[in-house]
Amino acid sequence: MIKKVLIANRGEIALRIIRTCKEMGIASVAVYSEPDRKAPFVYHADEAFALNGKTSQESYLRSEKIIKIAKKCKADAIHPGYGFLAENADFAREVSKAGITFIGPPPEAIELMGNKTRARKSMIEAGVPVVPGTESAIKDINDAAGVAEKTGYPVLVKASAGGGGKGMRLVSDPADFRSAVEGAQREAGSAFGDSAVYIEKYVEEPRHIEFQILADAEGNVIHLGERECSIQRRHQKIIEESPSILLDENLRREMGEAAIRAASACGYRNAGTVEFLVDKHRKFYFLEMNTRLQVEHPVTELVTGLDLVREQILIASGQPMTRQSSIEQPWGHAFECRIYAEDPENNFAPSPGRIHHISPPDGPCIREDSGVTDGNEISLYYDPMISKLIVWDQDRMHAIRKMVLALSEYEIQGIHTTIPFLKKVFQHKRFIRGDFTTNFLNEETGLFNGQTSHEKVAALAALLLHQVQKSRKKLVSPNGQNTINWKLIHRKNMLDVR
Amino acid sequence: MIKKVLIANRGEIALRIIRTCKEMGIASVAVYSEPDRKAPFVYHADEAFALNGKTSQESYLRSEKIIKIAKKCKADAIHPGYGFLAENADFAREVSKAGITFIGPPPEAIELMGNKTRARKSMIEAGVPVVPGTESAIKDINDAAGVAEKTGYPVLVKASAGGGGKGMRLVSDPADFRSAVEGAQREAGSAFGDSAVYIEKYVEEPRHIEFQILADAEGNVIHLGERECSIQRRHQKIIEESPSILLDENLRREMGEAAIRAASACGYRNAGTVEFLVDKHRKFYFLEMNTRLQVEHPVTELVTGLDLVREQILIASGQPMTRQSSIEQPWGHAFECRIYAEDPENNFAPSPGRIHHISPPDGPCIREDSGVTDGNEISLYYDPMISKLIVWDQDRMHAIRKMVLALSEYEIQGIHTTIPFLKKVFQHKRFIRGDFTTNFLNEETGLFNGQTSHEKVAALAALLLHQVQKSRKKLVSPNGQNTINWKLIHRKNMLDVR
Amino acid sequence: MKVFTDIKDRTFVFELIEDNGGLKVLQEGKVLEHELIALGHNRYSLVVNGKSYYLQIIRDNGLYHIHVDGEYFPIRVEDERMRQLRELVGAAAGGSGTLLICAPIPGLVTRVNVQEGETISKGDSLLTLEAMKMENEIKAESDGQVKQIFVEAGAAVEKDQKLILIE
Amino acid sequence: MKVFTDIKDRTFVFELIEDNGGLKVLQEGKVLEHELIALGHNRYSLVVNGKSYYLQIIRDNGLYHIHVDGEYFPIRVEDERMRQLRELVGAAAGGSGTLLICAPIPGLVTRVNVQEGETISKGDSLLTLEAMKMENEIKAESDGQVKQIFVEAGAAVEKDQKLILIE
Repeated sequence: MIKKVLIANRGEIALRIIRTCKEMGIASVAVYSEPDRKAPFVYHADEAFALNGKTSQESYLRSEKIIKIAKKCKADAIHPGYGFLAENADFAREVSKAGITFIGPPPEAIELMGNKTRARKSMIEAGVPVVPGTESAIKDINDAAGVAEKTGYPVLVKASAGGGGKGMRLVSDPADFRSAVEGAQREAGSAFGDSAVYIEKYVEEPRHIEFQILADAEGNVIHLGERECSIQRRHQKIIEESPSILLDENLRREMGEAAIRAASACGYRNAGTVEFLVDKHRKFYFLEMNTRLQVEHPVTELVTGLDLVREQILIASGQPMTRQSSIEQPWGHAFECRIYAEDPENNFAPSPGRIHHISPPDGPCIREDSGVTDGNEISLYYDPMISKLIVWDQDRMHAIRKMVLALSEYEIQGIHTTIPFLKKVFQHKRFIRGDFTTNFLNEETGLFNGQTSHEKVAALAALLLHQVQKSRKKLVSPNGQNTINWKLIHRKNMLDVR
Repeated sequence: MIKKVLIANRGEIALRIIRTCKEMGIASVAVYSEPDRKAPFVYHADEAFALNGKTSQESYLRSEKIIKIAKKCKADAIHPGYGFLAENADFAREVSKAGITFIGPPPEAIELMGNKTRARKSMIEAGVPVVPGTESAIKDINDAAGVAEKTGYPVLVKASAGGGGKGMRLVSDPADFRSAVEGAQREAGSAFGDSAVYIEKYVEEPRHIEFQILADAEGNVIHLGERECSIQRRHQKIIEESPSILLDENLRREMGEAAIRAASACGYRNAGTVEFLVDKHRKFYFLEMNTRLQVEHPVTELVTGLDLVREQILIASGQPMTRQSSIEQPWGHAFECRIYAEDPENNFAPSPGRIHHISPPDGPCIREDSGVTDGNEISLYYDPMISKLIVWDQDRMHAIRKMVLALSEYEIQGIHTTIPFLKKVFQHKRFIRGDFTTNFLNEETGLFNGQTSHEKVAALAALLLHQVQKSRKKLVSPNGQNTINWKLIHRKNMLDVR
Repeated sequence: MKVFTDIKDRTFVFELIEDNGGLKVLQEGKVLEHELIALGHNRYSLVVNGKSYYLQIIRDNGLYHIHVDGEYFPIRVEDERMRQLRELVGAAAGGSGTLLICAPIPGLVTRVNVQEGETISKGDSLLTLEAMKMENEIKAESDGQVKQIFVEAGAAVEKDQKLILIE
Repeated sequence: MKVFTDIKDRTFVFELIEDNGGLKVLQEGKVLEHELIALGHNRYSLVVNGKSYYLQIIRDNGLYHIHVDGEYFPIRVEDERMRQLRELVGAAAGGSGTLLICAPIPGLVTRVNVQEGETISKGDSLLTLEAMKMENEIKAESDGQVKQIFVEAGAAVEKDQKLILIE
């Protein structure tokens, strides 16, 4: 069994992993950059070693430094978290070479899934549906028309060298196909100096639905149900849930089996995620496989009762997984919100700064996975995600109401966060109905502003505080707290302000 | 459906109820005493009205004042929480008379269960086992010997007028019965001037196990499994769990059915709890019924997925309960710790004062039901319980480890709390094995003190801080936080303290 | 005395009346019975005609930044005289014609997309700032000409540092 | 310099050596590499030879009250001279013979169980204080005689208020 784990990561996920290590009686080792010295993951770990440097390049991406520390402190395993070195096959190899267990999949699986073309080929061989289309540039327009026919309309004609929508055509009617290809080729040629185009099925009203996989050393592969992550901003997931409102038992079984085939095809071991797009016809297509723990793993934990980090450590230790069969029926419903240090009123500009006061909501079925606390500095060096708010309830409707309440109670002072924005999403009629695609936030730009019933009371509060401050007759009570100068303010009942 | 609920209570339970009201779209009304003006339950409620007065007698026990406020603000229901007026049949009656829904059982059920003798009689009629014995004083010693025989040895001979153990005899062997009764009568006579004694079965190695009941307006009664509450100090529960390690499926079914009979016998409606003692032979005996929500209801919520306050409101509104059948298999395992403002190092003396800083643990499957926040004053006027820490995990062993971690991370500054004591209980071998009775804390007085591995590091920290403070050369960093005067302290790596 | 509170483009007007040493607040002719209590850490409990609210209020840059129930409002408070004064000054300054663009966030200047003397249109990208692994475009808020550029690509800038002067 | 740290009845001894402007700490001859960082709100991060600890430390009444991992330690820190001084004073004061009993907590005096002049034995209940719905007995810590009683039943007392003088 693993005895000491070095966590090659920072923030909430480092703290998350440390907590499971502590519960399992495993020593935890933090490594930290200079700006992170005061972060909770450093002082909650059993041991802590400086990487020095401020940027990721100088610290969390320095594999050789990290492995050196692991050897020095005699860690027998390294957990990479997500991001940084988590999907770096070379790092996984170096770790193993140093005689240390890498808590993750074999490097070969990381490599295979890291290569789009190889992954696509391997999925087709394993019978996992991929988005249909040509894999290479079109040479003959008649062949292309045949491919389009087989793929099924609507299709996308895309510039091979392309990007940003240039040289792209959406074709719904086969009669338009020829002129569309020619137009796309012309546009691609002038934009990129390369007129090659290829064809891909257009996924209509796509939803992002992914399956959590666990695979042990003996080749057992199970899935733990799905997560829906269609609510995205700039292709970044911001809200995730499990189960998905779109899936019924049949589709869940079918997709789950495909996910298991995908994992088996690459010789997977440990926890991983197979991502799919699902279109409006409920057809699903393999998107990619993430060969690590996901940010959104907590929603799966809440509806399965499993601790995925615990399972990762058990698997890496060669121990049996807690359960040997896939999940058929999730327990209730869970949501996760990612809370970013960004200003939603200002086009989501980063909002670094010192957190003067943070007080997450408490109460029934609310979970907060946070990496920060009072006095911490949100620096410019890393990802702006500061915590994840997760709720559970008996069904989707109740879980939505719970999230609205939890967001309402969440207090963070000193920086802007996406909390007000997230609350608007959870109160949106289409979101509540489950009627959305990955384009939801582009379609519903009205979310970014709009008025509420609380404006008037906020205005009154500002007015009252303004009058008190103007009078400059602040009372300081014996206990050192400011109390309002009541002489100035009309009150109905005198209160003993203690 | 109920539209506005006045909560006739304070602290964590008031906040707990407010949260469920908010989730259900029901307006919540707080009433508060003077010392509670700054408490979270006041400012998280939708409306708040002062009761004035400081003591419970002047505030939370003033039923007429509370009903008057409820009428004034047009509340259509009152939730009494636990304690204060929760088991006051007259209050329940006055509320109904005012045309307001009382979120609790009918007054008749409160009255019946509030009277030990009537309750016992009614339980015997309903076929619910009670602790066997004579109900009245012994007149004839031969009759008494017959009763003792029927009851089964060991028996307790107890002074009718007694208390404090005087005039009490434990008899294990029938041969000793006569002399024991005579001895007890003599002692009772001289101690209380009344030599009457009665006989009760001695419950060997008793454990406190209770069943949560829900009953709707149509007479459906279900149980939600058990809670074990054997860990008590001065007859006060301090740790509760669900399920109990003692029960198997058969005993759970048997006791659950008895609990349902008990509730049906008194025409129960809404949420209630039937308490039993279980002896070392796994025989169970009715103790009493609590006709209200219990402090420890969260453990049941976590292993059933139900929100009991939501169920209470649904039932009081005449709506169907979320589930119509009893729980057969709990989901995982849950523990609750009651955190008191008491000093365990000083015989659990109350520790009132200002909470300078409070930071409950976060992370997976940890729930905190708290009534306080930074800056709140723990006053002398009310119960010293300031919050409840609840954890869930897949089984008892993992839940214990999780609670140890959660207690370790819980920060409260400014007052003493029972956290260090609770942590010792959760690390105790007998507790971990589940080998305990209601006498556990009396038997294990060693828990109250004892040394740990952290002493040395605490000593070092005190030393270092002392040297810094002695030098009086504190640096104040530009951001206003104190940093240690590093010149004084030998350091290996220079850090950019930000 | 009339007092104006502006939340972005909306305004709420209150009337304040000295009343027996206290202060009566009216809105649209109705008295607002109120009690504001400081809870420390910039937290306040406000009860208005029995309704209870919990707010976090920070004053910064002449604005009250208020968080209530997970919503956020930046609010300016002005009495009648202040407002008139500001409108006069604003009108006078309106035609002055130079606009100083400062860094809205700290970050790294990755690209400067204009040159001194260049004519620009509203919406043009002036400069790209990188922070937290994200690129942020600083765009022109109106047509004009670039008068001066204070930074170059690669420079680290603080919040509110001068970037570009537009004429 | 030797420094003594007392946790109740246990003592840890450290040796401090001035070292190049810094301070070297030794215990039982071994150097403790350490770094103590203040996190605000009385919270500290301490790293000793790579081991990481998180502590809350409040200084009150000459003691350092330390919370670490849910455990609590009241600690007294003294250097050699201070310790000798205190032991001398303590020995001198030891025989003086009066003991002032103060309220360990604020509360309401519900009963005074002794009278002035009464002879008492160790463990006798002197007075009952009610707080938070609980009765708390104040007991005699040694044999003696009640010299003076400063409160009566029904009185509300503050923490550390004088209750009874024992001779």
